[in-house]
Amino acid sequence: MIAAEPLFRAEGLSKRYGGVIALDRADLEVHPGRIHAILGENGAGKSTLIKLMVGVVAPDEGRMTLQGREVAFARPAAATDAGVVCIFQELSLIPDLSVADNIMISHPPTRLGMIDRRRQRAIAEQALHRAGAGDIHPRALVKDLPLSRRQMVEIAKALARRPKILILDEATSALTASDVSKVFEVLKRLRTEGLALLYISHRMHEIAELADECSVFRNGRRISTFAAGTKTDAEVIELMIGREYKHAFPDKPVRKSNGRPPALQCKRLGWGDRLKDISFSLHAGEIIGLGGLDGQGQRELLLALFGVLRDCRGDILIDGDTVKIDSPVAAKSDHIGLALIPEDRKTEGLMLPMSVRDNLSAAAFDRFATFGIIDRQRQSALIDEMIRLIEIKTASPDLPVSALSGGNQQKVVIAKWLMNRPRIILLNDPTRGIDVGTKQEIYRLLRRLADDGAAILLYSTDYDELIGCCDRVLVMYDGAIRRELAGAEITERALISSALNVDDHEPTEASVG
Amino acid sequence: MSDAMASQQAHRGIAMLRRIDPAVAASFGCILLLLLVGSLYSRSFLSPDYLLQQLKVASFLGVIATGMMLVILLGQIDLSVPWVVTTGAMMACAVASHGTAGVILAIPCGILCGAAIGFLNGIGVAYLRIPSMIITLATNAVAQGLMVAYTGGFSPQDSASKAMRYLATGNVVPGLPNAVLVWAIIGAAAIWLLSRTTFGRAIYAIGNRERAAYLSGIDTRRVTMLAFALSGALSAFGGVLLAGYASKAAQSMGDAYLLPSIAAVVLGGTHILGGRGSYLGTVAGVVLITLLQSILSVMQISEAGRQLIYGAVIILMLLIYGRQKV
Amino acid sequence: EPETVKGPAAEPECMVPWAGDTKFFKFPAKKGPYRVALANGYIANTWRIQMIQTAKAYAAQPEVKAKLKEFKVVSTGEDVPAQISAINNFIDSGYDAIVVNAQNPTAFGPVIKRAKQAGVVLVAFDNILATEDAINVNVDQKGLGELWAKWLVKNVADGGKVLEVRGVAGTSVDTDRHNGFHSVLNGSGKKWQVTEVVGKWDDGVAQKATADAIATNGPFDAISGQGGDTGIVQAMLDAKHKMVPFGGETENGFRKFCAAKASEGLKCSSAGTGPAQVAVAIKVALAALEGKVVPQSVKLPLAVVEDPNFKKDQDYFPAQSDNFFVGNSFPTCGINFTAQEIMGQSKENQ
Amino acid sequence: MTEWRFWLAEQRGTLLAIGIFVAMFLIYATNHPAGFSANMVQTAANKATLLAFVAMAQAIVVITAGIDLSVGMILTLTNCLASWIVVGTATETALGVAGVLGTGLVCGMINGAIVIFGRLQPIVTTIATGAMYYGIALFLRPNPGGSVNETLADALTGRLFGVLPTSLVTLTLVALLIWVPYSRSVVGRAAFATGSSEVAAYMSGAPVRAAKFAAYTLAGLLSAIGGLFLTFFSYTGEAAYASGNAYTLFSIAAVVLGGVSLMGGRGSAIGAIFGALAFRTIGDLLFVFDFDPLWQPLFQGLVLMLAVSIGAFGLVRVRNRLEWFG
Ligand SMILES: Nc1ncnc2c1ncn2[C@@H]1O[C@H](COP(=O)(O)OP(=O)(O)OP(=O)(O)O)[C@@H](O)[C@H]1O
Ligand SMILES: Nc1ncnc2c1ncn2[C@@H]1O[C@H](COP(=O)(O)OP(=O)(O)OP(=O)(O)O)[C@@H](O)[C@H]1O
Ligand SMILES: [Mg+2]
Ligand SMILES: [Mg+2]
Repeated sequence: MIAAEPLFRAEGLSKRYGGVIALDRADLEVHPGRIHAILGENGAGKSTLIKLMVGVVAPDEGRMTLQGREVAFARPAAATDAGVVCIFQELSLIPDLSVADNIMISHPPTRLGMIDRRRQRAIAEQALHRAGAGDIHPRALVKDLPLSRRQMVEIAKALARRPKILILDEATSALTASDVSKVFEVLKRLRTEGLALLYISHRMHEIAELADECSVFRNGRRISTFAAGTKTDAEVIELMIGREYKHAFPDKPVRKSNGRPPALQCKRLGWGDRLKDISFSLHAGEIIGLGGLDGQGQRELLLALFGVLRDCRGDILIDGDTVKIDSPVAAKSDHIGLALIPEDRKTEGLMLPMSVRDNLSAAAFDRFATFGIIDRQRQSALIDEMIRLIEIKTASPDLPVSALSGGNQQKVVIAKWLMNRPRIILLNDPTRGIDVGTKQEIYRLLRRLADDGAAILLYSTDYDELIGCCDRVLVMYDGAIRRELAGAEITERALISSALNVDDHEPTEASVG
Repeated sequence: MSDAMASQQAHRGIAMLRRIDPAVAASFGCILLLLLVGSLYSRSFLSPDYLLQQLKVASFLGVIATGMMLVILLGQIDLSVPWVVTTGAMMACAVASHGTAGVILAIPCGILCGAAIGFLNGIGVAYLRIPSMIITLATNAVAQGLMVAYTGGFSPQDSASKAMRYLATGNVVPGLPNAVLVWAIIGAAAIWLLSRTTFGRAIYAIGNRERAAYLSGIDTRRVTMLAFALSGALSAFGGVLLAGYASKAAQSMGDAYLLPSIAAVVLGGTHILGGRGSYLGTVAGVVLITLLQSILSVMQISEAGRQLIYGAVIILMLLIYGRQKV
Repeated sequence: EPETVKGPAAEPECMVPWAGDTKFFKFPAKKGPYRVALANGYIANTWRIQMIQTAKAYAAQPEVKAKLKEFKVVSTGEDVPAQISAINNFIDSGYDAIVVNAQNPTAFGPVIKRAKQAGVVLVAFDNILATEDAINVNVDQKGLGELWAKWLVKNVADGGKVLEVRGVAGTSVDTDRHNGFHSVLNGSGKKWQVTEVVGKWDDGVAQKATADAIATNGPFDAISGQGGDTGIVQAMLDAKHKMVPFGGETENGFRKFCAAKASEGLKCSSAGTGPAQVAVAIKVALAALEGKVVPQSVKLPLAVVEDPNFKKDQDYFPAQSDNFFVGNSFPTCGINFTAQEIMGQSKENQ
Repeated sequence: MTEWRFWLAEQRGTLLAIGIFVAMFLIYATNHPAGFSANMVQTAANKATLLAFVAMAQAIVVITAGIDLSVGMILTLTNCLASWIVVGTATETALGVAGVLGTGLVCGMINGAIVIFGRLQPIVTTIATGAMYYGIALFLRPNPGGSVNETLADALTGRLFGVLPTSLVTLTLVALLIWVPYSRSVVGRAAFATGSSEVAAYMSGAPVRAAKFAAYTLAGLLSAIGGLFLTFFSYTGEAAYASGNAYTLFSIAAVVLGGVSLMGGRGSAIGAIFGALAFRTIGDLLFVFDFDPLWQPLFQGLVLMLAVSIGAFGLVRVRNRLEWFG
């Protein structure tokens, strides 16, 4: 459909990992001045394609051309030099360096062989502004920034490299709506400047807003490429998952009060100045959402409940009894029964090099060990059951989790806690970077768990999720619960306005994609 | 149904394959190679007597390296080995001089002293979050200080008891030195501990990513502390065995065990940053180091040459099989 | 600045000059009591601990104590610069004499210069200083090697296989003893086949090395060990090696074996100079301060006991630790510590 | 205002090291019998400079999340070499110095090459190369001895203008000429990046290999400067195994006291220098306090323990337990 010579072309790219075919003779054309979206289920091979493109891994077969010349980048640095820049799904920022250092890591301005920090800082500031993240201090250490800010730094870093082709592999997955809109403006501007953009995301509405053309991948192959807007969401999703697509969210049952005390209740919970007088109750069978802009204390609230934070004020009641939770060990004990699905699966949820078996066991030793001695049979039985139940795609439970795709890794994190049969489940953005199909499975799973009597507290950066999944939503702002929404009150408009701490009846200026 | 069966079998197959670590296999290969090269120099390197004696000597290092391995699996290191070994030996001998009760309590007391120092290391690492490399260095200095003061101040009794001697040099099973038996038992216990207990799995989990382990509700601090205590206890037990072997305890008897124990663990394929490694590998590493030292020791070359060859051979062996994956 | 004078020394029986051409010093007499320091290096082995115990015991003897205003001991560990700095500090702090067990014989040039300028008496012992500007209380290390070799030559009829267990490589003591040992063997006219292993003067290391040597190169017809000799005999026993003539150091444990196993063929020459030589060094330092004539290089007698003369509770002490170094008496200097004195002295102190 | 806070956060480790050192040195100086004199400062400076060079070497490697257990042996090797070749006329001496520094450089390059291209774990690699370097040192100096150009030696261990210890001046110069440019160069920053997260650094296109190679090479060079200084200080060469090992272990202690993170990515060689000065002062404290000689090692151990535990006090302020895991 586009006549002009493509800027970049890949032909017959394949990549095998042991028995797994990650990419199977895939091809792709990228044109300047266009945004090309790539869609596909978890494990479809999207990230693998990108890694081949920028030389992180070498293809088993196939060839790539850039501006008509054949290329094979040996290292990411070589790709960067040639103008192919990627923001990887796994962030590639260096935690102990400053934001400015990170942005200019590969080509800093130098004077007399030393880095010219003054100029570096100026360039970095400029790049941050271009990425719409002027609020980030260039001297701040990356490790001190929340995840959403880090992703903005990634984007600034990519921009500072003056790319010809910019690849974003789920670069917006941790961003809040307002950040996303800023990033989109930047991307659109880059498009007019003639850049070629490859955009990978699981968020359909982002793609609808942004893309000029879309390619759908399935099982390592490119299934279809079409101009954006020529297919409905449902059609696209069916292409992705290869079967018929049903309604995204399970029905919410009408919950009847049974007069029992709430499974979890907070009374005036506080922590430093990050959490202020949080009070709410969560009943068995209920799913409560936590909303609000990122970084308003949601993460801290979950951590406080899970016993990670010290010196918390206020009370936490489980089944009506005040309890003291001072560690995850206490939190998961039988009489409390908490579970926390953490935010960052790579560093907090998983031991990446260890097997699926070990990861699934880590939180639930008590279920198959007596006096600390593991009953192998019981362990295997439980694990096999859980892998079936959650439908984790792995050749064997003895494979390292690092070999699973992002979505399946996330399933392992959830399954790990389900192994322990928790009664109260705290989830910190569990569907980040997860494809629609898997998301649906997770939604159904959450509802099923709730129906079976679990109490669920779900933080999500995705408003659709809050609307579709939750019985009630607590919107947080600046460490406090700004508003509680229930039932039909949970609308995008209500969520956004309370997140921005403005009155519901005034129009909001935040545009959501 | 049959599908499930087949997949189960496939799982087992993969599990088995994964258990035979190529690094472990290669390190056992290197042992054979070393013996062959040695036999070119003298046939006696292949004699059962010599090999058994090497196993006996290796068992001291083996016991100590077992503790070191636990700690390395955590991603930590224990530099207090030298003086914990000495403390174990000297305290056992000291207690042994106090009548019958002393003789009975000698070995447990020695081990307990080591465990106490290890415990201190563990508290420092786990609860005070001091890097293990430095806190163990400090406790090593303190243990040395205690032993020097003790030797100078209390006219120590440093002869090993009969039991200690028997444990290190006797034969319960004819032909097999007790020390080797002790190592075999400790080794079996270590394998069991590492693979079949929650404690062992927790060690691997912490070594891979402590933060994730903590958030999984593993009491990472207690596990770390216990691992260090165990390391201390095993070092001290190594000291007790050594004292039995030499029939006495002496000040600097632990000096020769620090670097070899680290080298043995790493030669055995355990990752120095923690989380990966098998005990069988450590066994191979210990035997390798012991054999290498022994063969070099009797070859009539200058000490300078010995050191050169020792270093070069370790590097060569690691290059053969110890390379990290990229 | 001492003046170089003619001998003999003030106490000629004790302060025997090293050689015929050894200089004699006469320092300007200072008024007592004196501030004396002992700059030790490594401390964490039995020999050094015993040495420090002896130094303390000697300094506490009434007639010595009367001459001392202060006696300070500092152990600086293995590295030479720390010991050099300690001596510098002692000089700067105005000590009258410094006794040193040097970590390295050649490294102290600059310090010796400074001590000389400051008029501080510097006395080295055990590991001495390669200089003519400081006083050395000298053990004849080469002579020790020679003595052991002579013993083996005498006791093994027509040569054979010898196991030589050496000390710490790279040190002068090890090399001197080794050279002395070999020069005598080579000159003996008998055929010797020497197997060398490194024992590092440590029982454990020596025991292992010996065990290996016996298993691969044994059996041996004679053995010599620079240290760790208890371990060496232990390894022989463990390997059921026949008892053979042995030239070794003065560890109590070794001498116990020598006495017990002599009938089985363990014919020993046990020689060395125990840690008590520190007392001689202090004595020489005090003499120099008092303005008495002292040799620049004092030759210490070797404490030699040879088979069949091992006497209980005189040459060895069954009740004492194996690690205890015997040979603590220098009768010509009036220094005669018994084991009980050295080990017991501190008990009252604690 | 915020700029100032960022600067403070960056320099916290170094400032703490300076604080510890100043406090200790004040205790030492005020109790010194000779008082705060030029002699006393010179003595302390000469002794500490040596360790400071080795600590700088260690710090540069530790920043890349590696470790170099061969620094002490490179020091020993270059000391032995210098005692042969840094003699004679000015030209000969200059060539000798160049030769010694070049040797250190090559040793470091060997370490770097093995770690990078052999993909071996630094800990055991440098244990092995350390043995080899010691072997060579022993070849060079089977006995202590040799000599050095005494004019140069005296100049570099003496005083400038009668007050300023030349060794401190040299140390400052080396820090300014090596560390400052290095830490601000692209490669230096890549070294920090590598230590902080090697994968991220690689993905970001930072020159990871060059950074590691440069770090080990510089470590070799700095150790060689240490070895050279040892020669100037002692006028001789000696292949002393125990002392080489001691320097290696001390360098780790100094680096930690100097606020360099053993996990890599954080710290500075300046901090390590002050860590070394502080560590050396621990030894000096013996001199001014009247301890029974046999209790001195214990005292030293306890002070070291205390010093390394100071960092743990920050733990009280940590209110998010996840921060334990860095
Ligand atoms: N290093 C590896 N070792 C083994 N298998 C791998 C490895 N990396 C990827 N795979 C496999 O390759 C397949 C494709 O993975 P890829 O990461 O490209 O998926 P993706 O489309 O990016 O999925 P997601 O949306 O979850 O990120 C998956 O089945 C995955 O398990
Ligand atoms: N690590 C850093 N990251 C980002 N900006 C930095 C960093 N270090 C310095 N800067 C900024 O770069 C500018 C000039 O740096 P310069 O090299 O002069 O540092 P400096 O002010 O001397 O700092 P220092 O004394 O800490 O080295 C300053 O505006 C400073 O804020
Ligand atoms: Mg992906
Ligand atoms: Mg994904």
